[in-house]
Amino acid sequence: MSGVNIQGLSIKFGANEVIKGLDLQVQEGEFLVLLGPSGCGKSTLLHSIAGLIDVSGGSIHIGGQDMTDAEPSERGIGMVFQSYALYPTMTVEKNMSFGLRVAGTPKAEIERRVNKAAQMLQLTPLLGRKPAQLSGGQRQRVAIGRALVREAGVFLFDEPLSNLDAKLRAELRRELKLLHQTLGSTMIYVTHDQVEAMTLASRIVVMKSGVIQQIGTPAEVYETPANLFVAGFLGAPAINLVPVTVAADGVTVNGALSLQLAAGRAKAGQQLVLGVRPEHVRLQADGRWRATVELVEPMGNHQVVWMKAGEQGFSAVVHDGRRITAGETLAFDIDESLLSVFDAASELRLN
Amino acid sequence: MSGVNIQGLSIKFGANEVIKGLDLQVQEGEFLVLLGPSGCGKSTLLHSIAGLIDVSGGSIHIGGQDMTDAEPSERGIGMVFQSYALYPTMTVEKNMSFGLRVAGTPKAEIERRVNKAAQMLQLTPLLGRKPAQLSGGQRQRVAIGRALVREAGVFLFDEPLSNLDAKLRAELRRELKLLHQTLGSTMIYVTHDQVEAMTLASRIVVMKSGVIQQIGTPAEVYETPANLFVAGFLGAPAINLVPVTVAADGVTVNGALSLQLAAGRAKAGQQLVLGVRPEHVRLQADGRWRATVELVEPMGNHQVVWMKAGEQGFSAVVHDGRRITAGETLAFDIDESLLSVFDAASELRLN
Amino acid sequence: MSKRKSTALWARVGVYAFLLFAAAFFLLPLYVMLTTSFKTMEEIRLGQIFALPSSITFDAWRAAWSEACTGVSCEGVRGGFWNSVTIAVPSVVLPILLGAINGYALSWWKPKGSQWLFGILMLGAFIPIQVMIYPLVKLEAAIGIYSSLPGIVFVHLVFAMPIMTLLFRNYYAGLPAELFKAARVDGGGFWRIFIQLVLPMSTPMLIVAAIMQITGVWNDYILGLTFAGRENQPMTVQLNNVINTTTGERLYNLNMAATILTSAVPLLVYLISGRWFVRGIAAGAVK
Amino acid sequence: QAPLKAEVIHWWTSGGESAAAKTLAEAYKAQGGLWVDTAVALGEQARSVAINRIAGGNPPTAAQFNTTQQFRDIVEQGYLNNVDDVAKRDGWDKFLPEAVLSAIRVNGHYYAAPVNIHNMSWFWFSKAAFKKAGIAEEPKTFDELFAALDKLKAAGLVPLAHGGQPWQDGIVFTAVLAHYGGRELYLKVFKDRDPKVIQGEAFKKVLLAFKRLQSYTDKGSPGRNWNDATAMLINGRAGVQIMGDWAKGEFAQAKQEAGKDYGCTPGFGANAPYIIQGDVMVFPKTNKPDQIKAQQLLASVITQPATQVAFSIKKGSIPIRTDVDVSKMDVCGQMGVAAMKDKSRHLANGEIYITPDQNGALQDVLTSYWNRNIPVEKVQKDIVSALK
Amino acid sequence: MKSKFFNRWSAWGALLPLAAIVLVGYVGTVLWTLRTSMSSSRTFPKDDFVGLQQFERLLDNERWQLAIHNLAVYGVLYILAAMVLGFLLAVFIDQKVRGEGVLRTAFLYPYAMSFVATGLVWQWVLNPDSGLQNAVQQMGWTNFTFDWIVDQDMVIYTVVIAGTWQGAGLVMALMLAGLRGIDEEIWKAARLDGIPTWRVYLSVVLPMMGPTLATVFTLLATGVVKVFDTVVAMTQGGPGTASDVPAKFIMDHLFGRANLALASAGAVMLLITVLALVAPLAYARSRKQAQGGH
Ligand SMILES: Nc1ncnc2c1ncn2[C@@H]1O[C@H](COP(=O)(O)OP(=O)(O)OP(=O)(O)O)[C@@H](O)[C@H]1O
Ligand SMILES: Nc1ncnc2c1ncn2[C@@H]1O[C@H](COP(=O)(O)OP(=O)(O)OP(=O)(O)O)[C@@H](O)[C@H]1O
Ligand SMILES: [Mg+2]
Ligand SMILES: [Mg+2]
Repeated sequence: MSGVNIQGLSIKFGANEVIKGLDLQVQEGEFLVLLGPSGCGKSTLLHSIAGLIDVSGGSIHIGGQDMTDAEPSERGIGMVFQSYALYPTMTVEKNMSFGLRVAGTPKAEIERRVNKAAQMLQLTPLLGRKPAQLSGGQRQRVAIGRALVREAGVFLFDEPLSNLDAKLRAELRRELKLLHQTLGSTMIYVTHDQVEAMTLASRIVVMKSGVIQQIGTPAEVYETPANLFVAGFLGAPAINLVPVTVAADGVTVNGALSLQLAAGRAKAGQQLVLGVRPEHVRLQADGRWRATVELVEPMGNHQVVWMKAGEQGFSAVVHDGRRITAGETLAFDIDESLLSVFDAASELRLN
Repeated sequence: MSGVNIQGLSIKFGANEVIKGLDLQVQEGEFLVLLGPSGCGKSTLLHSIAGLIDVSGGSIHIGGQDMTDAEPSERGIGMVFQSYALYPTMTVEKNMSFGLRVAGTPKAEIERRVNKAAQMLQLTPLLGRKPAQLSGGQRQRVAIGRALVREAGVFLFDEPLSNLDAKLRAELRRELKLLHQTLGSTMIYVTHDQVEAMTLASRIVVMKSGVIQQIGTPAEVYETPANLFVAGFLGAPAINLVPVTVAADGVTVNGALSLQLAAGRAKAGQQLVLGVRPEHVRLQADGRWRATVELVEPMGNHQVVWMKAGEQGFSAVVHDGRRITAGETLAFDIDESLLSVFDAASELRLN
Repeated sequence: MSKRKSTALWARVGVYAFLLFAAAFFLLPLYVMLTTSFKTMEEIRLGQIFALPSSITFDAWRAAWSEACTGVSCEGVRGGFWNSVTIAVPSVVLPILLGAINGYALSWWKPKGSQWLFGILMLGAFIPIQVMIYPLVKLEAAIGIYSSLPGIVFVHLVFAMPIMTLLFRNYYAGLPAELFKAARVDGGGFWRIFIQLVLPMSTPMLIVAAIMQITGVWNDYILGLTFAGRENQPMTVQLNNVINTTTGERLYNLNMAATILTSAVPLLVYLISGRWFVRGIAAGAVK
Repeated sequence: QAPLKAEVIHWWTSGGESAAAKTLAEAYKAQGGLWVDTAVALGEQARSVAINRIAGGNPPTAAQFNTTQQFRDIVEQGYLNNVDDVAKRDGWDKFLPEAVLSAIRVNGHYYAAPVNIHNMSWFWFSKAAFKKAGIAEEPKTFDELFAALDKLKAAGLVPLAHGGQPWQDGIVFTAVLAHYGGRELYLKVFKDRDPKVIQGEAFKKVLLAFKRLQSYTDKGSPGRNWNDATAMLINGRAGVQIMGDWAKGEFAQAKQEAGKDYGCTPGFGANAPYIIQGDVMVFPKTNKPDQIKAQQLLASVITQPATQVAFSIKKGSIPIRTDVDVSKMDVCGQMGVAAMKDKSRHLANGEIYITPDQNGALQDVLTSYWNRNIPVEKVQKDIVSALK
Repeated sequence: MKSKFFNRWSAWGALLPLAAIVLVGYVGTVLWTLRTSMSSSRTFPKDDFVGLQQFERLLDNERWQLAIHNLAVYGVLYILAAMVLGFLLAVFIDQKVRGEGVLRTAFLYPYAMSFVATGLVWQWVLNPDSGLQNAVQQMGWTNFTFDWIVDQDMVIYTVVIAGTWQGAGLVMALMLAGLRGIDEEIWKAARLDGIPTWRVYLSVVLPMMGPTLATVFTLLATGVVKVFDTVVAMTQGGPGTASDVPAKFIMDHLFGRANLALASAGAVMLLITVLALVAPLAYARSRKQAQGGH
């Protein structure tokens, strides 16, 4: 009923084409997370799904119906704006209930929904305040509340938790997941928080400059990034990228590593880039290579070790509590089966 | 020269006391991170340091001078507002340079600083745009840029990176750290991102409802939280809290654990709460206890395992790639030396 | 510190000095009007306009309110008071409401071609209204509302339209567009958004519009005279009869008293409206 | 039987004027009518309201008007009822001066009922000021007037109290033209609008005399209201004012008495022309018999002798008919009635011969000339083109 | 989809009364005026056609030329003065001063009063004999002169003074409403940037009040073109015709001089002048908007 089907969508601001012929199918009940660098067009995409900006080309179907030109309110969506866009003259309670009142929902039902959302968002004591009297995080929660009470078929969330503390964010993340399960609505969710992306998404869409780079489950996107951009974009600390050249036999590289590349995918002399996640760099005494520690970042439950092997700098994540100091030389190894291999020219994944 | 010394600060909005008799010394050149739940008064504190809200009581010294009543511009401060507060009619470039132009900084110098900041914040192609034509993250970066060009003695950052993607955030984090080292200015930084807090802070201040809960280095705060609130607030997934009763001898608890508590800190029958970080729960075959797995969350480079031992639910972080499935029963152990022990009544740390 | 305090003090003194100076400039004519209204004609003939009255007499006020003759009737400006109220209420409410609706439709919905409508309307604002009186008389006579309450209200509506529309259109154009977006997602149709969201945010402009419209309608007499019909003559007709004589004797004290009395209603509105001039209506709305 | 209701639009709005209007209303009431009053200040305004209401199909029963060319315009448009029946019945021909009759007659029909006669070019003298300046007698000729003005000036007084507004400048001009230029020249200029005469020497002298009067005004004159000028006479600061007969109202207000505190004359010498201007009442077209009856009754009432005297005493004007009892009128009023009795002195106000438009253009030229230094020859040329 | 249609329709429906008013009230009367200006109508409109005769007469008329010239002088000075003074008043009142309500009313009250009477007071105050000049001279400064109102060349400036006195309060109210709509955080940002308050008003607040300024400007401009009461009440267009303005010229001919055609021609000329001034501006604006500016 409320899947979203986008075909050939193009959006321009003046001469600047921000979304470029984008195709995207969102299944009903799916939790889709949009990821991408700042300014890549995520908010623009959400706004166009909501019908808040005119599209320059393409079509948007919601629940099987062509909604390209439909009114925002017709589309059965709830939305959290990145900039909140709260109604300044209304109290928190009025802000949340406005849409329902407009739709003529019975009073008791409005009250029930508003109270439920307020409770979940810990806004109950603030229901009588105006937006100007709220902290940043509180405003953001009101914006979430305003969307939630609509119990719509499609929810569009634009970085809804960005201004909340980690604890509250974790709680709300769980609540949203629960809500998604009970309501069964479709969610399209923009976030920069990879934990959110990983825990919430049934699928992740990675965008860059208005073009989709990869669509897949969190594990797929993280473990088998489709190109260099996706590989580099996901994961903190970032994936280690090592430029190499294929040896004559086509499967060993620089003499030291041998890779399982599908036959014919690489030829001798080709420039490749290897992607190694920091957590796949294992500091072990019998490692095949050695490197010098440059910097150690303690992160509470793990440490990030920045090292250099020859010219190549890279990072590793260490989970045991052992003391590592800068300047030390350590042996390390990597698991070839977990490597990502990219063509240096096309930047596409090869394995 | 530009340390910040706050004494007995109290701030009220009407009858609502948001900051309650707060004392805080920030050393010159320190990088202080403010942490606390949404609405606890972080922004209010920053605003009061900047002189943007009138204090109800107490004093604020900056660089040794009483600045309680001084004009914001006299305090030598650069600030990033949580709500950005960009000048809507000015271009990005004008937004950043306005303060300098008014101060009569030479043109060449203005240009140098703006270009430097724009480069660092990847805003160079956007210098001619107005705020309304920017994405959320781009606006936030302009707000940072506007503060940075001031090269002030004290920088106040209110969640400056919250709307940026992880990659950019990591880059900027590094840039800010660098900047802090080169400028030597004092930084007071509000964030909800614990990675930011851990990597940037020379000290962390944890607040709750306008009252400081603990001040310390990141490791101190994380490893030896001063009370239950701080313990629960930091760390994701959150610390596991286990309520226990002290046995007759005063050092073993519930017969199974023995703890090193300073003599006289706990007496028989006292209610305690034990705090165990998820990463200190070790799933090992020879563990002393067993638990049933309820949920497994894959997080890319680690998994979070939610388990239940008897009535007590808790989580563990697992770094090796082994497959764990819900319903499985596992043995686990914990390292008593890494435990935090709190009094259940006062919620204060005992060990 | 103390230097700062003292500059702040001087700034404060400057602010008050400016305001007081300005107030003196603005109040000078009122002072002359007031003192004149308390003088006798003998004293006024001496030509000492700044002098305080040698003895205060309320005769002029009494006469202006209830005794002054204009033509055969001698009831001062009091006579048309209720007529003025009857005309003013619909002639203030309707144009403001319509202006707000127009402004809202023009600035937020922008239906195709509406900018032309607005353009012509604004051009119309530059025609001296007296030129339009005759055709409007003909028009109203044709549709049968000439010389009646609806007739005068309609004329006020026509003449108020450009300014009222402009006022609201530009005000709404300055509100954050994000609010409109949010409201549309919330399912507000044209009217819902207007009534529940836009109107409450318009308080300052509603006040300004009310000030303008009340003043305009209340002080109008040429339109009232021409369009309202005999039964509905506003009190300004009497006022103008009192003060606008050329060839009869002129009683300045009465003129002044009558003018002040007639302005009482708009003045009261000004005073009361003050508390709606609050700060930061749109603040905190969007990030 | 219900009284005959008559709604009357008029511009008698000041205290004295409305008292005068009330005498009309009462006389009308006494004879079975009911006066419904619509007073509108300013002649222009009242006329335009009347015209608009006529055009809008909601005309008043009667409206005050001036017998200018505009009056002829609305007659031509067929917007007025005539009152020939009343005129015949009451015998207007017999007791109304021809000057009045010709003003209200268009194509042989009477389209208005005359109300009163105004002379807008009286000379007023302040006895106090004259005494201060050592002037024993009020001037009897125009040259004496100049002499008196010179003496006043020498005494440090304001010789001529004048309000520098175009219509007041016009009044002064009319007075100079009629009394300095003389009756012949007056008619040649207004009635014949003869360019040769206007550009001739005689008229030039008139213009120069007019301009000379300007030199006797004070610096504060521009923009001043006529009554403020009269006040200067009342408190002895100025000696002479040229103004219509309504100025008496101001003197009366200040409790000054004609002949005792101030002097007046409608012209110099026994044969001086008497400039006639009158208010009339017109009767917009209507078919309602009641209204027509009301109109006719009103026309009749207005012209009756008792009404006439009562009205003019209050108004400061003089009656349209001379067969009335003048004993209750003041010295100036009696002077006026006396002048009216001599038909040879009658001189119609210039406006009756020219269109309002021409009159306005003439006023523009005169007012410029009064206020600026413009060569008199140019003024003569401008007047020619204004009256074209 | 139905609802999008419905909302479009609603917007148009809501504009219908306006459209009717524009069509009948404005387009209709403008056409009527245009037609009349080409006739020889006097007291009543006539159906004849005399071409551009009235316009020729108008352009020949020295008084009309002077009136246009005065309008230009008055327009520029009055709009400038009212906007500057109104803005200053709004700004100063905005400084959290005591007695804000009283001050606001003091600045606004002239707007409420019939100018027929207040114009008289101004005439007195400015008159050298009775007014300020006299008062100051009596206080001992015998050399003080302030006699603009009786001076051919200066009289138009006195009209500017009185006009500003009457209109600045309304400008203040409008500006105040605009000022108070500005987000507090912007102020905070500017204070931190160390921008002097006056500079914030000038460089930040004023540009943000663009629409308000446009409103004020248009309001004043329409007032300028129609200025009538002020002149009549204060100077009657004098001394001579020195302070004449087109509206007075038109009104004189409309009523007193019963020359409907010439008055209509005057109104048409005024409108054409306005159009000539406004059209390029409007065109530039619509161009800019079409290019995606804000
Ligand atoms: N103008 C105001 N009037 C009344 N209460 C206010 C006002 N501004 C803030 N508050 C309240 O003060 C408290 C502290 O607000 P503050 O903005 O400092 O929170 P914060 O710690 O920055 O929160 P966040 O992380 O959500 O931004 C909040 O509970 C907020 O509701
Ligand atoms: N009104 C506008 N005019 C011109 N360009 C615009 C406008 N709005 C957005 N853009 C540009 O379009 C691009 C996409 O913006 P969008 O807001 O969709 O980014 P985003 O992916 O949401 O980024 P962020 O994560 O920073 O919020 C950005 O480069 C932005 O500068
Ligand atoms: Mg965005
Ligand atoms: Mg905050």
